[in-house]
Order: sequence, then structure tokens, then C-alpha cells
Amino acid sequence: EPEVVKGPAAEPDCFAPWAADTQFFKFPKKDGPYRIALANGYIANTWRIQMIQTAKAYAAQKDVAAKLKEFKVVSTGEDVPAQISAINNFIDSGFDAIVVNAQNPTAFGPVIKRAKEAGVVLVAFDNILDTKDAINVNVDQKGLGELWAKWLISHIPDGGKILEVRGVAGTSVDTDRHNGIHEVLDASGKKWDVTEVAGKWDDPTAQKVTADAIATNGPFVGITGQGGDTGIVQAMIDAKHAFVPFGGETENGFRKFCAAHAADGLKCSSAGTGPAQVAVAIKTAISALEGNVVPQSVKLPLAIVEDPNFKEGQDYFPDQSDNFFVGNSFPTCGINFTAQEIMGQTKENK
Amino acid sequence: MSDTTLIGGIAGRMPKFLRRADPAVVTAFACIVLLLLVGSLYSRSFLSPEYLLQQLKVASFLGVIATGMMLVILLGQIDLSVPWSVAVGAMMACAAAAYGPLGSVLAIPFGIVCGIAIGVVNGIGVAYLRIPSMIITLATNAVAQGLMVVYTGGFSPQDSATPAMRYLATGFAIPAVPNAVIIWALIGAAMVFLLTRTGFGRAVYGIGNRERAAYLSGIDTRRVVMVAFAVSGGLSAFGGVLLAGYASKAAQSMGDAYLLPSIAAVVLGGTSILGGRGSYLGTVAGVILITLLQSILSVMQMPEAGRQIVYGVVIVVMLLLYGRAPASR
Amino acid sequence: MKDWRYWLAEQRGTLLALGIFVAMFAIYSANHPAGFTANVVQTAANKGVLLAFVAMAQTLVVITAGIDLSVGMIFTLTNCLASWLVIGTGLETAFGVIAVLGTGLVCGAINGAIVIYGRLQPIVATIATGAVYFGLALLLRPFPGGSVNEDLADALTGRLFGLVPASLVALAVVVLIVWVPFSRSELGRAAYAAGSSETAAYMSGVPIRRGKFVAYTLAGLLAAIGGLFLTFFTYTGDAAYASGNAYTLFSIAAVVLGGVSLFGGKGSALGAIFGALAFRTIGDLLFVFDLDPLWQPLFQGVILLIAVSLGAFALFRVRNRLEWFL
Amino acid sequence: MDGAVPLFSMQGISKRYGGVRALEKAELSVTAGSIHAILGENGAGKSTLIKVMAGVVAPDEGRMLLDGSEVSFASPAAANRAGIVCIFQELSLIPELSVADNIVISDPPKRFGLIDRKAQRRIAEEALARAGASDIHPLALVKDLPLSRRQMVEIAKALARKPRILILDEATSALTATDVAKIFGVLKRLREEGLALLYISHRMNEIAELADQCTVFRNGRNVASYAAGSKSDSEVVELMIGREYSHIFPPKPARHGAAVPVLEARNLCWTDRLDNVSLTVGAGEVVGLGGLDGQGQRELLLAFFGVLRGLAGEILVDGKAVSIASPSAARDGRIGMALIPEDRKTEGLMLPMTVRENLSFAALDRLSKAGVIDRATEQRLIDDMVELLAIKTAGLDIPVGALSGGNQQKVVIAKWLMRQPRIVLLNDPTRGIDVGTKQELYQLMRKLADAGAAILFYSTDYDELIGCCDRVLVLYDGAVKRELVGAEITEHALIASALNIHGEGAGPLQGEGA
Ligand SMILES: Nc1ncnc2c1ncn2[C@@H]1O[C@H](COP(=O)(O)OP(=O)(O)OP(=O)(O)O)[C@@H](O)[C@H]1O
Ligand SMILES: Nc1ncnc2c1ncn2[C@@H]1O[C@H](COP(=O)(O)OP(=O)(O)OP(=O)(O)O)[C@@H](O)[C@H]1O
Ligand SMILES: [Mg+2]
Ligand SMILES: [Mg+2]
Repeated sequence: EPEVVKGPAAEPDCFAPWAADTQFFKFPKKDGPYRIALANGYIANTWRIQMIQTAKAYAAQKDVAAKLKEFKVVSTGEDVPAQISAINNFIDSGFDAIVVNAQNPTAFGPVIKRAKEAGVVLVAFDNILDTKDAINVNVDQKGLGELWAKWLISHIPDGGKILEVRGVAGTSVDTDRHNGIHEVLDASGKKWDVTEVAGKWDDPTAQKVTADAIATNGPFVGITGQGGDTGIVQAMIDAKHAFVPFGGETENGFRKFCAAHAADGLKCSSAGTGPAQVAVAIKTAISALEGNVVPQSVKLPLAIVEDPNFKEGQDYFPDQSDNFFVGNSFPTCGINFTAQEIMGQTKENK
Repeated sequence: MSDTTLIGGIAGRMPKFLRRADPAVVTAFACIVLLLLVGSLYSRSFLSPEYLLQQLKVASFLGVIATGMMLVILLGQIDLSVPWSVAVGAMMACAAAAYGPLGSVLAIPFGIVCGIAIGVVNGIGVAYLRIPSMIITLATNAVAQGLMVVYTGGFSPQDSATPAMRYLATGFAIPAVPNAVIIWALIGAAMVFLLTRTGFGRAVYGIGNRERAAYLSGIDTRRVVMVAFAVSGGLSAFGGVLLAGYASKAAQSMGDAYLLPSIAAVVLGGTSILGGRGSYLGTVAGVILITLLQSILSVMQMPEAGRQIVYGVVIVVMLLLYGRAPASR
Repeated sequence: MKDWRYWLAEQRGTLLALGIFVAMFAIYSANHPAGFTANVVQTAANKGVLLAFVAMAQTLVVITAGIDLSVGMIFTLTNCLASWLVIGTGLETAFGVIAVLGTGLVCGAINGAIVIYGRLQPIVATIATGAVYFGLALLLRPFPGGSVNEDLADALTGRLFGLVPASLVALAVVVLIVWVPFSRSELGRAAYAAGSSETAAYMSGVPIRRGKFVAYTLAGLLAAIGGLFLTFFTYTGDAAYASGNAYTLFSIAAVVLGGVSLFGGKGSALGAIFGALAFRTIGDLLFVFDLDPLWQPLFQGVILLIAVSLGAFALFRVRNRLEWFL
Repeated sequence: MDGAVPLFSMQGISKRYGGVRALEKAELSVTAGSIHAILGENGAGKSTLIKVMAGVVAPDEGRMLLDGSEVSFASPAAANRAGIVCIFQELSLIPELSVADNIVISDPPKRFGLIDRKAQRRIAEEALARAGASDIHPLALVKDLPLSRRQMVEIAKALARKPRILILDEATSALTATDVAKIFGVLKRLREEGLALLYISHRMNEIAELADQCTVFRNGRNVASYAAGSKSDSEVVELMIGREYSHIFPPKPARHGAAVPVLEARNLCWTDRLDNVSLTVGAGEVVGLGGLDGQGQRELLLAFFGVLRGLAGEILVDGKAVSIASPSAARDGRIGMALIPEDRKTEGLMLPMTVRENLSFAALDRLSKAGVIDRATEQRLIDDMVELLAIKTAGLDIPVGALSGGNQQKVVIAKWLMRQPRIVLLNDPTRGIDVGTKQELYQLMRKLADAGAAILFYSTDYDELIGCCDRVLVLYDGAVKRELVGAEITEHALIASALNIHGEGAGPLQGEGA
């Protein structure tokens, strides 16, 4: 359905193409207001809840709300077929665009086909789709791993024992980040001895496996964690492990630790993309429906904060939940949410 | 302190324990030693006191949760609401702490009470509505999850653990013995007492063996079942509180990792899933086995796939060693 | 009493499940923006059939008074395997399908052997074998991917004559060639007998072990058929732990909703199928009701709670309290 | 039948369970076309012997010959194939399956490899008819049938297997006189047809009527074999119990006037099973419940014990109306009621639990302070009970399931006596119990009554009602049809009123419905 055209995109700063050879789409212009759906999978963790809150907050912003006739969210759980069915239902019900956080990047072939036939704009974010036929709003997962590895390399002069706390096995995010880390470490020429444990992006699990790793394989000269980083630092503190350079995610709790213990050696690089990327995805969908040129694969900027730049009230929030994901601003897209805006959303509405 | 008398008490009873020890329990403890020896081939640190104490500490969270699970399994029932009871306990305790000093004081009891509430719903379903526990607890688990999602999204949640929770999970009242271990020991001792010395305990075994006969003996079987589920909910929530103390905060998915291991630990400890038979000492062995196995597999540099396979195979092999039902003839 | 009353009494669980499903689906399609169309039915059917296969698998084991907590993992493992094998020419695809189904049979047989000949308690034995099957799945698919013969996939997830969902037809065929012969065979009856009273069955000279073994093995096969369908539906293999576990737990819910007794000896796969479809419709109801997204999980939970509590109404008819304890 | 070749014989069969010698070099031989009775007190090894025969239990030593050649059975199925079919003491029916399914369970008729339901139904109907139980619908689920009907199904099931040797282990223990008569007809016909029958029963009159040959077991050995009718009853009993035996029933005390009513029912109605039942049981009185099985006697006992919901009418204890909503209310101090249930294995005992735990189970509330069991008191009361009832057990910490049936029954009674109940309800407590134990039980009952208890006693055995009761209420279709007092209690009167026919000498009818 969409025409493949030449770039650049309508808002080139926000809709940056993933790579030089990324295609650009131009969908036939539709008249608003639009019906847009968000097909979410799993819901029961802070990241997802925060994402949904952000999506609602974004859709409620005045200029966005003006363009929307309906914004519907369905969370189908961990089951891929349920999510596929939800998208099919959205297509059959005549939604103009569907935003999806895919439970499985490769499973949506048939749905993409149907969406294309029905002229529905499909935009994936976070867990994106393995396809050239739908729009992906991408986080550079591998780049994230590379970033963390580079941070460690630059802060650990002589190489040595590194602890790598991985995510959920079998997911592409985990694999990409892991590969990024190892490619950079291997290329550095220094000697690294990496202990890998599975923290499952979950604080208590990460804490437990970190504690075990420290007790049996420690001490380490550097740590990288894909998630559950607050727990990892907690385990270091509990084990009285020396603070060492750390490349990790964007949890508020982690950043609190980084700010507090930087002087003792907890030099952090905290990077990732917060749940606010959903807003970019919705924005992309609207833009595409309006007939603007959008890249098939949008590259999101990483929200990076590195030692010694952790600023209270901006990069971390002492009175917010540890589980809160910081990094909710995409200035190039005109998107910037405060923590209060996101988590307070429902309360204000009530 | 009461701990010394406790230890003294256990030591005093030791010979009797050994005399009456269930071969399954003995084998389970032998398996623990074997596991450690195998682990020490990989790294000497598996035999270090720090590592062992740390395992005991981590095991105590599972231990507290499995205690409740065991009570329910002794009745011939099962509690699949563990994951979100744990999360509810952790999250609600942390939430209460947001309400000033009084909130902090009541945080732990409040978390536990929330778990008990889930248990009571389970208990009403199983005891009074006669819904199979496997399904009603599945449903309450879903409801608890729903409530927590609403809660997390609807309010700015406070989710850091109070100092008291931190202290319970990670502090040291006695040098070198983590508080979590002491708590597990106390809860375990209370459970042993409950099961062996009280009418309630006898009733639990009786109902597990033959509910009809227990009822006709004038036991208020429904109340016993209900209380057992409430205790299970409360202990799951308390496990969550400890876990939150350990991680210094609460998170939604906290309990996911505890459902299957708690069942496996109880059964590995020789308790019959059909109810009516099992000893707490066995559950202790089961909990330690599972925790050690998970930890050793996690630290050995093995891909997740291999870890899962070894985990499964080891459990089957251990059960074949001692967990077999008697031959029918 | 007339014969048909006995039949009715026997089928009560199944009919109740059918009733719940029909009522829910009526509410669903009446409120669906697209209405009761072939597309909507096809979507619901494809999703429901997956769980129906897994629930059938669970039913076979539950009938023997066991439980299989590894069905979801067999489902996942066979999905991963199918994403490697069910591809290529017609002949290759056929071999792939046979290999996948064979793998399911073997997994089921292993469960059966461990439970029956190893004399282990099914619940924990299958927790352990489930871990092994998941490990194997992860070996096959360290991350999601693979592909499937798309012509076959489209045919089986599409519609026959533009109207009837092919997946429902496939389900019916499986019922006819697996469930019906099983339930009417001597071994099937042995499975029921063993579930109802193992000692009585043994004393009566019933081939208990063979009956149970066949039940576990066929359960593996049915889970593999589910895994195959998952591959057809998603075109890929994915070793997703959470989803495997979810299917296991859902299958238990479906079985109970379908009137199969977890104590064994009673119930039918047809009931479990309706239970599965009803359970899936609970999820679909979210779609047609305009609920705040954060309230959706709670809504689902409450509906499930209500659905499983429906059976409790029979309790009010119980006049003799001893009947509580059957 | 002298000179007949033994069809089947067992030589030197031994079987031990741990320290217990269930069988010790036991011998038995069975001839075709005869009925062979096996007698012996509880735990003598009768059931074990036939379990060995039927392939359920593997013997430790000894050999078995069928048609003169040695055989051994790996499973009940193997024994079935050899033509040995057994009706086990603990019923071997599958509760969730239909009667027809059960009857053909071991070898269902098949068509195209699948079970042929039409043929199955035909076979079932035939078998039921042969057993004289055509009133049972082949599609009914076994779990919905009362115990007596289940035993009939069990017999039909055995017949459907076309056995050469048919073994009945206390197969008639739950049957009433009418059913027993039907079964006897069947058994005699089978004998004519040339089958060998083995018959185990504790009812002497049945054995006298049926048996051609008798073998007595004691302590796992066969102590005597004789042709039926060649020994007197008391000789046989002495062989069984190994001691002298007299006066099975204790004398009834003379009554002067009405006893003080302790338990009273007024117009009890419950669904269609109880119809305006009114009765009183006085202190020191043993009141029997008679009638055919299934006429509401069990329901009546359950009604008193707080098990039934939606009960209409009044229950009075000591003249005051009480509402009893559960067994725990019924056993409570003020009411002090005890029920010895019908089926000790599922209702009376927790078989895998120890003798100790079972004995004190119903009295835990009394033995506990603040919920904690006082173990010294527990031990003392248990010792008292074991002594009082002479419970034979290898120890208090073995599973109660390992006791012989009679001793299990004593445990059930003891666990209630421990509460010193004022009202005792007995639901057919002597089922499957040997004469010696029965005698002890009757004496105990009388002792309790003499101590002031009110006893309501249901039995399927008329001799018992005659021997034990001060009064008997005969139930028919949920209503009390007759009250027999003192000398009126005769077998003739009991049977006549059980069938609700007005024989001569019938007393005044009770209840308005008659
Ligand atoms: N499975 C077993 N385990 C332990 N002991 C057993 C077992 N089976 C039988 N016994 C013992 O063997 C002895 C004989 O038991 P059996 O059942 O044969 O007696 P019985 O003659 O049938 O008695 P009853 O008249 O009560 O039926 C008893 O002492 C019993 O305790
Ligand atoms: N779980 C068990 N453990 C040990 N022994 C058992 C067990 N179950 C049954 N038995 C033994 O098996 C024997 C046979 O069982 P059965 O039910 O025939 O008892 P029984 O003594 O014959 O009872 P009854 O008086 O009713 O005839 C019993 O005597 C009992 O000792
Ligand atoms: Mg016997
Ligand atoms: Mg007996």
C-alpha cells in the first residue's frame, strides 16, 4: 500500500532513519481524526505500566487528542497468538493505525500481510517486528551493549574480570545487547574474563545471581547489567564488594545509587530508552496517516547519562519509585514527560 | 535469647529425629551434600562459609513461602496464587510505608494481612464453595495481579522497603547468621510445633488423608482448610516482604520465580502431593536442594538451555532415588 | 430413569462449558465493531484452537488423575522444532510434520514412563521434564525465528469455502482420529478407570499402566499438534518460557471449566475444548468493552473467578453434606 | 463329591508383611461343582489367601496347581484369564464408570477395535439379570448406587466373566436378607453348572445353608477341614477363635416403665428419604433400627449427627430442642453424640495415619489446652481404650490400615468412646467382623447402655437386632412402620414389618401414613 519514496522524512530530526539504506514510506493521506490502537502484550511490570500511562498521557495532550477519534489499548499477556488476534480484530474493526509492542518479533508475518491489504498503518516499538513492511521505531539494542562495553573499556585500564548480568534468555533484546558487549570487548585488545549470569531483567533475580557470582567468581573489576540493575548494586553493597564501573539501564533506583556512590567508584553509564518511546511510535503513526514521509525504520536516540552527570530531579528522582524508568524525553520529537505526568496520570483524571 | 533455647531444643531432639528419620529426608540431605561436592569440583568457593550462608539466606525466602505451600499440600490442595501473593505482600508493605511513621510501623503487618486476605478468598473458594484449589488459586492469582497493575498505574507507588524490612532480610541480630535464616528457623519451628503438637496439625493430616472421615469425626474441616490457605497466603506475603527487604524494594514480578520451585521443594522433601503425608524437615531439605541447584547452575558458565536441562534431569534423578511411590504388589 | 437422562447427567460438565462459551461468545460478537463476521470468527477460532489442543492434551492426563505441567513446554518445544522442519517441498514438509508429532509423542511417553514406571508424583515429575523440554526448545531457538511452509500454514489457519475456519475443521478431525478412538478403546477406559480408582481398576484386571501410558503419550501428541498450529499461526518458532507456562496454566483452567474432574476419572475432551474456547473468549471480551487498559487484567481475573465459581452453585443443591467430600 | 479331583489346590503358601505372618504354610484345595466355605476370625488370613489365588498378592513361598499343573499369576488379569474370578472384600468397582462399563471392564466386547457399547449393554443386562439385580440400570454410575446395590453389581461383574472358580470374600456383608436369598439361588445354580465356589463369610447361618465343604483358618494356617454339617456351630466357633465360646448376646436388663428420653425426634422429614420420623431413645436403652436396607435408616442417623441440610422437624436432647448443624456440634459437650459410621475405611479412619492418631482424632479438643495436645493425657486415654476394647495391634505407631478389619472397627468405636458420649449412633458396625469380636461389641454396647448412654443401632443382621435391642423401629420408605418391644422382636415380625406386610402378631402400627 504505502509508496516507497525518497527521504528525508517529514520531521527529519525526530524520524531519523535507522541506516543509510533505510526505505521511506509515504502512505495515502487519510482525513482525521483517526482511530488508533495500541496492542500491548505483557502488562504486569513497571516498564509496561509506565508505557501505557505514557501512551494515555500522550494521546490526551491537546494537539494529539485533536487528531484522534479513538485511542484504544489492549494488553493480551505473554501469549503471542492472543496479540496477533488482537491486531486482527483491530484491523477488522477498521482502525486506521495499530501500534504494537510485539511479544515476538518474527511472529507477525501473517498480520503484517493483512494490515497491508487493509491499508492499516502498523507501527512497532520496543520489541519491533522483523520485517520491511511495517514501520519500526527502533532502539539500537546492540548499540546499547556496545556503549556499555566501551564505557567499561575506557574505565578499566587493564582488563580483568567482568560480570555480565543478562536478561531473559531466548529474546532478541537479550541476544543483541549481549553480542554488542562481546564484540566491543573482544575488539578492545585487552584481556577480559566475563562471568555471565541470567538476571531476567528483574531486580531480586539479578540480585540473587549477582550475589552468587560475587561469592563464587568475584571480585570483579567491572559490571554490566541489562536490567535489574538496582538489585545488582544492592548485591554489591550487601557483599561489601568494591564499587566498580558499571554499564547499565535507566532505572531510577540504579541512577540513585550511581549518584550516591560515584565518589566511591560506582562510575556508571546509564543508558536505554524509556517507555516514552511509545509516544514516538504514536506520533509516527499519526504522521504516516497524514500522508507524511516516514522512514520504515526509525532510530530512537538513546537517553544516556554518564558519570559524573547525574542530576537530581532531571536524571533521577529521589522521591520516585526505584522501578521507574527515567529517560522519557525525546526533545527532537517534542516529547518530554515528567515522572509525575506519567505516573500521576490516572489520579488526576479521576 | 530464644534462639539459643531453640537450637538447644533441636539438638536435644536430634537422636529422636534420626531414629525416626524418613529415609527420603535422609537421602534428600545426602543429595545436598553431593550437590555441594559436585559444585566444589567447579569452584572451591562453593564450600566457603560465606557462600553457604548466603545460600541459606536466599533459601529462607523460598523456605518461608514453601512452608505455606506445604501446609496446603498436606491438605491435598495446592496454592497457585503464590506469585502474586508474594508480590502483593511486598508491594503493599512498601506502600504502607508511604503513610508516615505509623505506616512504616504497620508496613510489615499490613503486607502480611493483604496476603492473608488472598488466602482467605482461596480458602472460602476451596472450603466453602468446594472449587478445586488448583483453579480457584489460579483465578485469585489473576485477580491479585490485576489489582496490583491498577495500583501501580493509578497512584504514584512507594516501593522502597522500610529499614525494618531491610533489617529482617539482610541484617544480623546474631553475628554471622543472617536474620532471614533466623526468621525461617522460627517459622519452621512454629510449623513443626503446629503440625506435630496441636490439634490443628492433626486435623490437617487427617483432612489430607480422608476429609470425609475427618468431618465425621467432628472436625470443622472447612475452617481448617480456610485457615491453612490463609496461613499460606500470609506466609507467601511475608516471603514477599522479606524479598522486598532483600532487594530493598518491591516489584510486580517478584513472585514469579517462586511458584514452581516452592511446589518442587515441598515434593522433593517427601511430602505427598495427594496430602496427608510429609514432614517439615523434608521441606527444609527440598528448599535447600532447589536453592543450591539453581545457584550452582547459575554460576557455572552454562547457557540457559543447558541449565534448564540439567535442572530438570537432576530433579527427576533425585526423585527416582528416593521419591518413588511404593510398588503396588 | 430414562437412558437419555443418564446421558445428560454424564454430559453435564460438557454442556455447561458449551453454554458458558456460547453465552460469552454471543456477548463478544454482539458487541464487536465488525459484528459476527467470518473474519471475526476465524480470528477467534485460530486463537482458541491452540489452547483447545493443549487443553485436550491436559484432559487426557487429568483423566488418569494425573497432571501434566509440561504440556506448555512440549507445545513450545514442538513449535521451535516445527520452525526448522516444517518447510520446503511437500514431501519435506510432510516429513517435518511427522517428526514434530513424533517428538511430541516421545515427550509424552517420557512423562508417562517417569510417572508410571518411575512411580513419581506427576506434578513434580512434569515440572522437571518441562524444564528439560524448555531447555531443548531454547537450544533449537536461542532467539525467535525460523519459518514454516506458508502455503500449508495459510491453508490451515484460513477458511474453507470462505466461511468455515480451517482450524476448527482441523480440531474436529483431531477429535475424530485421536479423542474418539481413545475414549472408546479399552485403553481409554483403562485410563478412566485408573483415574477413578486405581486399586479397584487393578483388582479388576484393567491394564492400568498401559492405559495411563497411552494417555500421557497421546497428551504429548496433542500438545505437539498445538505446537504445530502455533507455528502455522505465527510462521516462527519461539522458545518463550512465560508463554509456555501460561499455556500450561490456561490448560488447567480450560479443563476445569470444561467439567473435567481434577480428581480423575471424569470428563471429556469435548468439554475441555469448550472450556478452552470459553477461556479464550474471556480475553476477547476486553476487546469489545471499553475498559481502562490498566483495569483489563483485573477484569479478566474477576471474570475467571466468576466462571470457576459457577460450578459452586451445584453446592446449594447438596442436601447431604457428605457429598462435599466425594 | 468325594473322590473328585481337586480343580485347584494351594500348597505351603506363606506370606509375610514385615513382621506379620498373614499366611503360614496354608493349604487349600477346591473341587468343581461344590461350595467351599472359609472361616476364621478377623486377620486369620482369609483375604490374603484368596488375594494370592487371584493374583493380587505375590506369595513368599508355596505353589498353586490348576488342573494338576503348577501356575502362578502375575496380576489379577492373569488369574482371570485362568478362570479365577474374585469378588473382593473391598469392592473393586470403579465409581466414576457406569454399571455396564464395570461389568465388562476386564474384557469389553469390541467392534473394529473399539468398545461395542450395544454389546456391552446386552452383556451387562444379562449379567444383572442372572444375579437377580435387574432393577439396576446399566447406565447408572456406580458411585450413585448404595453399597448394597454395588455388591450386586460386583456379583454380576464376576458372573459376566464366566469363571471356573468364583471367590466371594464377604460379598454379602452389606446385603439384606432378600438380596442374600437371591444371591444364594444364583450360587446354587452355579454349583450345579459345575463351578467351584469359595465362600468367605462371618455369618454362620449363611455358611450352614450354602457350604458343602468348610475350612477354618487361624493365625494364617488352616486348622481344620470338614464336610459341612459335620460340626456344631459352637464347635466351629471354638475352632476359629481357639477358645471356648458361649452366650453371644449379653442378657437384656428388665425394663420398668419408660426410660428418661435423652434423644428424641419429632416429625423429621428430609427430601424423599425421611418421612415424618418420630422416635425417642431413653437413657440406658438400646433402640434398634430395622427394615430392608436403604429405607432411610442411614439418613436418619446422619440427620441426628448434623450432616443433612434442609431437615424439617425437631430434634430434642434431654427434652430441649437443639439444632445440630455439623458433626462438630453433635459431638459437643452438651449434646455428646457419637456416630460409628457405615464404612470404616472412608468414613471412620484415616488408613495411612497411625493407630494413635486415629484413636485420639475425635477427642483432640478435649485433650488440648489452647490447641496444644497434652500428650500425657492422650497416651493415658489411648492406653485405656486399647485395654477396654482389647485392640490387637503391633504398636500404636503403625498405620491403622495395617490392622485387621475387626480391629480397625474397634479403633473406630474406641475413638468415639474416648469422648464418653451420651448418645451413640451405630451404623451397621459389625459388618465383616468375626464372631468373637462381635460378641465383645455387643457386650460393650450393653455396658455403655447400662452406664446411661442412649444407643440407636442400625444393623442389617436381624439376629443382632433381636439379641441386642430393647426396642426395634422398623423403617419402610423413610417412615417408621412398626415398633417392636421386648419379646415382640422376632425374626418373623422383623421380616414381616420390613416388607410392610401385616402378619399375625403384628403390633400396633406407628405413624399416620400406614
Ligand atoms: N498389606 C498388608 N500389610 C500388612 N499386613 C497385612 C497386609 N495384608 C494383610 N496383613 C495382615 O495379615 C493378616 C491377615 O489378614 P487378612 O486380611 O488375610 O485377614 P482376614 O482373614 O481376611 O480377616 P477378616 O476376617 O478381617 O477379613 C492380618 O494380621 C493383617 O494385619
Ligand atoms: N495401607 C495398608 N498398609 C498395611 N496393611 C494394609 C493396608 N491396607 C490394607 N492392609 C491390610 O490388608 C488386609 C486386607 O485388607 P482388608 O480390607 O481385606 O482388611 P480385613 O482385615 O480383611 O478387613 P475386614 O474386617 O473388613 O474383613 C487388612 O487386613 C490389612 O491388614
Ligand atoms: Mg478379609
Ligand atoms: Mg477382613
